Amino acid sequence: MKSDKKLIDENGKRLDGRGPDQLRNIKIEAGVLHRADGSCYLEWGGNKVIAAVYGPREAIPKHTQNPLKAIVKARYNMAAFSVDDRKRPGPDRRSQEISKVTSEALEKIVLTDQFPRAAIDVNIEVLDAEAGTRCAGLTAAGVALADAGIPMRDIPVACAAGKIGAENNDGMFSGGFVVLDLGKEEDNFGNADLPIAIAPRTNDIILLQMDGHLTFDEFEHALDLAMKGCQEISKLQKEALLRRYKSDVEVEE
Amino acid sequence: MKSDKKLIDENGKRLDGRGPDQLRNIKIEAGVLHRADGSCYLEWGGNKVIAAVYGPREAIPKHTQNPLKAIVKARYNMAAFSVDDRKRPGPDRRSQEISKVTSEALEKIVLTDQFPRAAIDVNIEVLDAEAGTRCAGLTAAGVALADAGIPMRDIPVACAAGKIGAENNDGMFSGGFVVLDLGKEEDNFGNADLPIAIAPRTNDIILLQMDGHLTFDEFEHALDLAMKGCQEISKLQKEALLRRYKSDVEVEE
Amino acid sequence: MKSDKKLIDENGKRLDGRGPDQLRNIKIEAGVLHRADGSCYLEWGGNKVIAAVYGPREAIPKHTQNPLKAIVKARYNMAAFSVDDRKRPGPDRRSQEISKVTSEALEKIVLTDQFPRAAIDVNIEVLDAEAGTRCAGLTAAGVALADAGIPMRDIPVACAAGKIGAENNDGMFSGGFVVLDLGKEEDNFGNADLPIAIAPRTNDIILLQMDGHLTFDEFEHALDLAMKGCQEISKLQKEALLRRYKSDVEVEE
Amino acid sequence: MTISPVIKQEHLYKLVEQGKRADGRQFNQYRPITIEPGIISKAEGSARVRIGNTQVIAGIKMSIGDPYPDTPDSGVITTAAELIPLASPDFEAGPPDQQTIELARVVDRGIRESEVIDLGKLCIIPGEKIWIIFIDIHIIDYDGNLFDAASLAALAALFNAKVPITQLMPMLEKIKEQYPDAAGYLQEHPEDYPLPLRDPPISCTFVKFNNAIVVDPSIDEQDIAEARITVATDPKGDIRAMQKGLKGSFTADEIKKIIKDSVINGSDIRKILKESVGT
Amino acid sequence: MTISPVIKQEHLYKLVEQGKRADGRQFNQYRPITIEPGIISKAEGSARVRIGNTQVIAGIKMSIGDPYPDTPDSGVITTAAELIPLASPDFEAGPPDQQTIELARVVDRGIRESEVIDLGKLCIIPGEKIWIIFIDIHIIDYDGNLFDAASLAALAALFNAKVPITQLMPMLEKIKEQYPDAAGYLQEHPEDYPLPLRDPPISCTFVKFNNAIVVDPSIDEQDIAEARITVATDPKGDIRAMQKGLKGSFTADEIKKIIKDSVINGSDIRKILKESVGT
Amino acid sequence: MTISPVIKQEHLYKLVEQGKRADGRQFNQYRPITIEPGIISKAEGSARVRIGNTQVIAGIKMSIGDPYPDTPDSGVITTAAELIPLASPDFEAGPPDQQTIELARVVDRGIRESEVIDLGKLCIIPGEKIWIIFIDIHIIDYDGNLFDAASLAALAALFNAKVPITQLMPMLEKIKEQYPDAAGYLQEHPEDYPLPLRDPPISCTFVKFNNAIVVDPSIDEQDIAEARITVATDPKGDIRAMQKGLKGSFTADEIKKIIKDSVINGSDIRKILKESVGT
Repeated sequence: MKSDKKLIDENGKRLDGRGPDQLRNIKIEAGVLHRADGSCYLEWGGNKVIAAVYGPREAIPKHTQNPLKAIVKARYNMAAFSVDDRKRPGPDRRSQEISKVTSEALEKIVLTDQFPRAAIDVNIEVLDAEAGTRCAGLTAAGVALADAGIPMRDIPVACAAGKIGAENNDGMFSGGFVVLDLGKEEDNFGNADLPIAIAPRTNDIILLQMDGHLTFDEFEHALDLAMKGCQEISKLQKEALLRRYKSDVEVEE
Repeated sequence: MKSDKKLIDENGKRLDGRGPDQLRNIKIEAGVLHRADGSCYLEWGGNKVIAAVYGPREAIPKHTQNPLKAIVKARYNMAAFSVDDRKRPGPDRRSQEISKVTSEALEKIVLTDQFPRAAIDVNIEVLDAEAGTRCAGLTAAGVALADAGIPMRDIPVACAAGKIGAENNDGMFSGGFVVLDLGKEEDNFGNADLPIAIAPRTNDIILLQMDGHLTFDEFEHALDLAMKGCQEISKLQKEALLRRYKSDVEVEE
Repeated sequence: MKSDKKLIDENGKRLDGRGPDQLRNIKIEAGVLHRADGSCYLEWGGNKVIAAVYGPREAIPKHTQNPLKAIVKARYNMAAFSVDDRKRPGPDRRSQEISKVTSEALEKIVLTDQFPRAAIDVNIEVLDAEAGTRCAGLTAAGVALADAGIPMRDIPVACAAGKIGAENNDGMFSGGFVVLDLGKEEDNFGNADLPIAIAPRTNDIILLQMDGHLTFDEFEHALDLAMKGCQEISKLQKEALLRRYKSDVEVEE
Repeated sequence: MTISPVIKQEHLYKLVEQGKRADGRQFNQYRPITIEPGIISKAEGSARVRIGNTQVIAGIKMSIGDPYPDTPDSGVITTAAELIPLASPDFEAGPPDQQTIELARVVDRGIRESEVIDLGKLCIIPGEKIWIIFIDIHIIDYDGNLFDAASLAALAALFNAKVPITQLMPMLEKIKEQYPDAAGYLQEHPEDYPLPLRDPPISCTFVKFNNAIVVDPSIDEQDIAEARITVATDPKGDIRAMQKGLKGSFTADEIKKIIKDSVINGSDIRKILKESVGT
Repeated sequence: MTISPVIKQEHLYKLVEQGKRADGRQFNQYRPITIEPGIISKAEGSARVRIGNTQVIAGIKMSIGDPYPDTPDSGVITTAAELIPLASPDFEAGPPDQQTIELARVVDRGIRESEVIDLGKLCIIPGEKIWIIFIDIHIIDYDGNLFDAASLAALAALFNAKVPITQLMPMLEKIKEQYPDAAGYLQEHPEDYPLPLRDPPISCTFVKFNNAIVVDPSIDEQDIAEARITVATDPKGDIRAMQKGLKGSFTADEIKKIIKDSVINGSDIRKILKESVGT
Repeated sequence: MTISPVIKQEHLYKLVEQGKRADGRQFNQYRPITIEPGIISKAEGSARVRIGNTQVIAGIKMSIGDPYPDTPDSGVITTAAELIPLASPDFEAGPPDQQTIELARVVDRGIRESEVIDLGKLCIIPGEKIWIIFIDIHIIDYDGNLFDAASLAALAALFNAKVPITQLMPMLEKIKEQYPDAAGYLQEHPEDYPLPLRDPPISCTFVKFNNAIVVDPSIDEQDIAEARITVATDPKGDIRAMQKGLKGSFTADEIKKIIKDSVINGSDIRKILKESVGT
C-alpha cells in the first residue's frame, strides 16, 4: 500500500501534528474490572483496549499443564465493532499470530517457576482499533499482570517505530523518515513498521516484528526510537499502578 | 410479520374451522422404537415428532458428571426435510435455544437425585414441522421418559396459546383474539405466541416463552387457555401410556 | 460421465499406447523420509504419493486405545496443488471414505495383537493426482509399513481394473473392454472402475470398491486382471524394499 | 463441589427469609444503572451499560446488503453476543455455547418482535439493497443479570447510532450507477441520520430461590437461583417478550406479580435510557 | 471390554457352524421389509423403510440452483445421512463421522453412478438453472444393515417425489422474467410431476464371520462381523456398485457367490419397492 | 518429561561453549540446501526444498477471481501451510494451529510486503477479473528451520510458475464474451507466461541458547532454543521483514549482528535459488 500521500512535512511535522519522536496520547487505568484478578484499560491515540488477567489457577485441560512451571496464555481479540468493516466474531489468523507472539513475550517476564501446573490467562480485548493495537494490548497486559499481583521480572511494555515517506512504484527506495509510533494513515501508507516489546529495566527485546523496507541504518534508528518510546510508556504504566495502589489505600483508610 | 389476513371470523371460527379454545388433532403412540429405552411418536396437527430416551447411563465425558444427581440433556433437532426450504443438517441457534429450555424444563420433573453421575438423554426429532414443534417435542419427550421408566414427579406436557387479529402498521395494538394452539398461518401472521410447559398435577410452569404483544389481561387469558390445553393433552399422554402398557401385558400373556 | 470418446482402438491399443492388461509405469522408493519410522515414495503413471508410518506408539487420546491390540489409522490426504482445480486443505468426504477403507484394509494385515494399546499411524499424501490415487496410496503404505519394521502377515498391494468402451445414452450397455489400471481419460470417460487391495501371498481381498456397470462375466475378468496387476506390483514393492535394505547394509559397511 | 457454594446458599436463603438481600437491596430493587453512549469511535453506535459491577458494551455496525427474498423492502438485524473470557473466570473462548446463544436470541427478539427498529425505513432500493444492522454485545465484567444489561446496552447503542451515509458514500455512489432509483434515497438522506426507532420495551429479569423472587440478580443470587424469568414491557405496560430459564418452576400467580413489577422497574429504567441517549 | 460381547460371539459362531442364525433365518434370508412412501408432508418425496427392527426415513427436498460448470445441462444430487442419537445408544450428535460419510457416499454412488435419476431432464434453462435434489436419510432405529435400509429408503423416497412446480411457481415466474427461455420448460411442466427415474439397482449387504457369510446382518451379527460387502445389482443381474468394509477379507470365490445371492435377493426387494411405490 | 531432553540440552550447551554444534557446523553455517523446481505436474509451479533433512514442497495454483474492492486492479495472493502428520511424530491432523498460522503468515508477508510479485500485472479486467495465486506449502520431513525452508520453497515455486492461459482458455473466452475489454489482455498474453516477479528477499533464521546464536537450527537446537528470529534481506542488504519468536529475548546488539549475518547467508542462498530456477 504505497502512495504519494505526504505523511510528513519539511519541518518534520506529521499529519496529526506530532514530531518524529513523539508518541500519541496514552491514558492508562489499572484495576477497572470487578471479576478479573487484575485488569487495565488503556487508550492510545484512537485505540481502546482492556486487558484482564486470571490466575495463577490450575491449567485445564490437564494435559496442557507443565509440571515445572506456569503457562502464560494470552488471547488477543478484536471486538466486532472495533474496526471500519465489522469483523466476524472469533479468532482469525492475524489474531492467532498476535496471541502467540504476545504469549511468548509475556512468558519470558513472568516468574512461571513459582506456579507449576498453573495457567495465567491474559485476555486482551480491542474495543476501538486505530494502528498499533498489538503494542497497546501488550502494554495493557503488563499493567493487568502487575495489578493481579503476578510476580514478574519486570513490567513488559511495547511500542513501535516505523518509516514514512516516498517510495517509487518499482519498489526502489528513495528516502523516508523514521518516526515513532505510527498513526492510522502512517500505518496504511507508510513504508515500514517495527513493533517491539521490551523488559524496560534491561532493554531485553521480548517481541519484535518488522514489515516493509528499512536500510540497516534506518533499522538502528527505528529500534532506538521504539526503545525510547517503551521507556516513556513504562513510566505511564507505573504511574497508573501507583494511582491504583493509592486508591486502594484510601479505600482502606 | 403482520398482515391484514383475516385469521378468525366474526363467529370465532378460525381458518381451519377450530374454535378459539380448541386444540388441533393430537395422536400419541408410546414405545415405537426398538433400540431406545423409551420412545414416543406424536402427531399434532401437521407436526410429526419422535422422542427417544436413553438412560440413566454413565454421563460421558466424565467432567460433565454431577456427583449428586443425573443430568438431563435434551437435544431438539429438525430433519432436513421437515420444513419448506430444506434445513442444513446440524444444530442451528434456534435448535440450541430450544434444546436448552427443554433440558431445563425436564430436569425439574425427573427425580435426578436417584442417579448420581448419570445422564438421561432425550432426543427429539422433528420429522414434519407446522407451528408448535417445541411443544410437540416436549410433550413427546414426557411420554418417552415415562415409557423408559424414568422416575418423575409428574409427566411434563406443553401447549401454546396466542393472539391473532389486527395490528396497525405502526405497531399500535387495535384488538385481537386470544386463542389456543396456533396453527401454521396463525403462527406466521399472529400477534403473539405463548408456549408453556407444566407439571400437570400442580400446574407449576416449567417452560415459558413469549413473543409478540399482549396486554396484561390478554396474557392472563392466554396463560389460562394454555394451561387448560396442557391438561387436555396430559390425558392423551396417559391414554397412550396405558395402551402401551396393555399391549405389553397382552404380549406377555 | 459417459462420452463417445474412443478410449481403445480395434487392436486393443489404449490412448496411452498400453495394451488391455498393461500397467502404467510404476516407480517405488522406500525409506525416503528422515523423521518417519518408515516411508515410501511412489510414482504410478502421473500419480505421485508419499506414505509415512509412525508407530507402534501409545495411542492418544487414551480412550481410543484397544487393550488387546494396536489400532491402525490411515489418513489419506490430497495436497492442495495435486489436482487441476486447487483443493481446499483439510479432509473432504471423499478423503474420509478412502481413509476409512484403507485403515480397515491395513488392519487386517498388521499383526496388531503384538502391540496392545498402541497406534500405528499411516499417512498417505497425494502430491500429484491422475486416476488411481487410492491404489497408489495403499501400495505405498504397504512399503512404508515394511520399511518401519511393522510385523505383517504380508505386504498389502492395490490395483484397479475397469471397463472402457461405449454405452448408449439411455444407460443400456452395448459392449466394452475390460482393461487393467485405468488412466486419467479412461477414468473420466470409462464405464466401470474396480479398485482392489489384496494380501498377495493368499490373494485375500482386503479392499474392494466398484462403480459403474459390469456384467458378471466382466466382473470376473476385471477381478482377475486386478489381482494379476497386484501380483506384478507386489514384485516392485519387494524390489524397492531390497534396494533399501542393501543401501542400509552398504552404509553400515 | 467445594463447601463454599453451600454456605453461600444457606446464607442467602436465611437472608431472604428475613426479607433481605446480601447487598442490602429490596427484593424489587435494581443495583445502580449507568449508561454511557458513544464510547466506541469505530462503531456506528455504541454504549457501555453498568448494572452494579456487571459491565456490557454494545456496538452497532451497519453495512449495505441484499434483502431476504421474503422481506424485499426491509432492513436486516443480526445480533451476536460474546461471553469473552475477559469477563469471568468461568467463560471460555470458543464458538458460542447455549448460554450465549440464548442471551443473543432473547436480546434479538426483544428488539425484533417488538419492532423497535422500523426496518421498512432501512431500505435503499426495494428488492435490491437494504441496510444490515449488526448488534454486537461484548460482556466485559460479569456480575450477574446479563439479560437486562445486554438488552439495555443494545438499545442504548441503537439510539446512539447514525446511519453511516458519509463513510459509505463511495459505495452508495456505485450503487446509484447500477440502480438509478437510489438517487431518491440519497437525496432524502444526504448525510448521516439516526436510526428510525420506536419507544422500546424494557427487559426486567427476576430469579426465584427459597420461595423468594428478586429482581436484577447478583452473580451469587444467580448461582443459587432455581428459576429465572425475563419480561419485557412497553411504555403502555403491555408485555412484548418473556423468557423463562433454569430448572425451577413458577406458578401462574408468581408470573403475574413479576409482570407487574417489570412494568414498574421498566418505567424507571426507560427514564435512565432516555436521559442518557438524549431523546 | 465386558464379557458379554465374547459370549455373544461364541453363541453366534456355534450357531453358524450348525447352519443357523440367532433369529432363525437362513444365511441368505432377509428380515421382513416394509416400505411406507409419502409419510412426510413437507418433503417433495419421502419413505419409511423397515428391515426387521431397523427403521430409516428418507426425505427428498428440491430447490432451483445453478448447474456445475462442467455439467451445464444437468440437475444435481446431494445425499446426506444422519446417524442421530435417537437411533442407537452408540450414535453421538456432531458432524458426520467416517461411518456416516461412508454410508451417505455409498447410497449416493448407488443412485448417481447407475443413473437412476435422469439428471439431463432436470434442467430448466441450459447452463443457467437446474433442479437440485437433496436426499436426506434419517436413521430412526438402528438394528443392523443400514446400507440396505438407507439405499432402499432413498430409492422409495425418489419414486414418491414430485417436482414442486406449484410451490415454487413464484420463483419460476421470476426466472422466466430473467430468462425468457424458461417459458418452454414451464409450458411442458405446468404442474408437479414425478422425477424422471430408471429401474434402479438394489443393494444387498452381507457379512462374514467364522467362515460363514450371511445376508442382511442383524446388529449382533454386524458387531462381530469380520468383513462386510454391499453389492448393487440391476434388473438384468448386472453389477452397478460394490463396497467392501471392515477389517476382514473375502476370497474371489466368496465374492462371486455373494454377487449371485445379491441378484436373487435384489429381485425380491425390487418387487417390494415397486409394489409400495406403485410403479 | 523424560530425562533425555535434559541430557540433549546439556550436550548442546557444552558444545556451544566450545564454539561447536552437534553436526559440526559453524554457528553461521547452513546445512546443505537443494532446490528442485517443477516436480508437480498438476501445479502451475512447484519446488521441493531440502535444508539438511528438512524437506518442504510448495505448489502454486492459479485461478481467475474477483478483485478486492480496495485494490480493484491487483491480483491476490493466498498462502497456506500444512504441517501434516507425515512430517513429524509431533504434528497432528486438524485445522491449522498457531504454529502453522505463524509460519504461513511470515512466509506470506515475506512475499507480499516486499512485493516479490507485481500484483498490478495480474489484472485481467480492471475492477472485474484478476488472477488469484494460491501458495500451498506442504511440510514433508521436519528436521528444523521450517521458516527458511518454507519461504525458499514458496519463492522457488513462484519462479517456476507459469500463468495457465492455455488451460483456462475456455474460461477466458467466456470472460471475453462478457467483458470485451479482455481482448487486450488475451492479445498480449496468447500463451502461458512466467509470473511477473522481482528479485526476492531471502529469509534467514537464527536461534539463541546458552548465550550462543546459531543460524539454520536443527530440530534438536530448535527444541532447546530460548529465542528465535527470522530476518529477510534483499539483494541490496536492506531489511524487508523480521519475526521474533519463542520465549527468550534478544539484545539490540544481538539483533544487529544477526541482520549482518542474514545478509551474508541470504546472498549465498539467493545464488542457489537463481541457479536452480534458471533466472
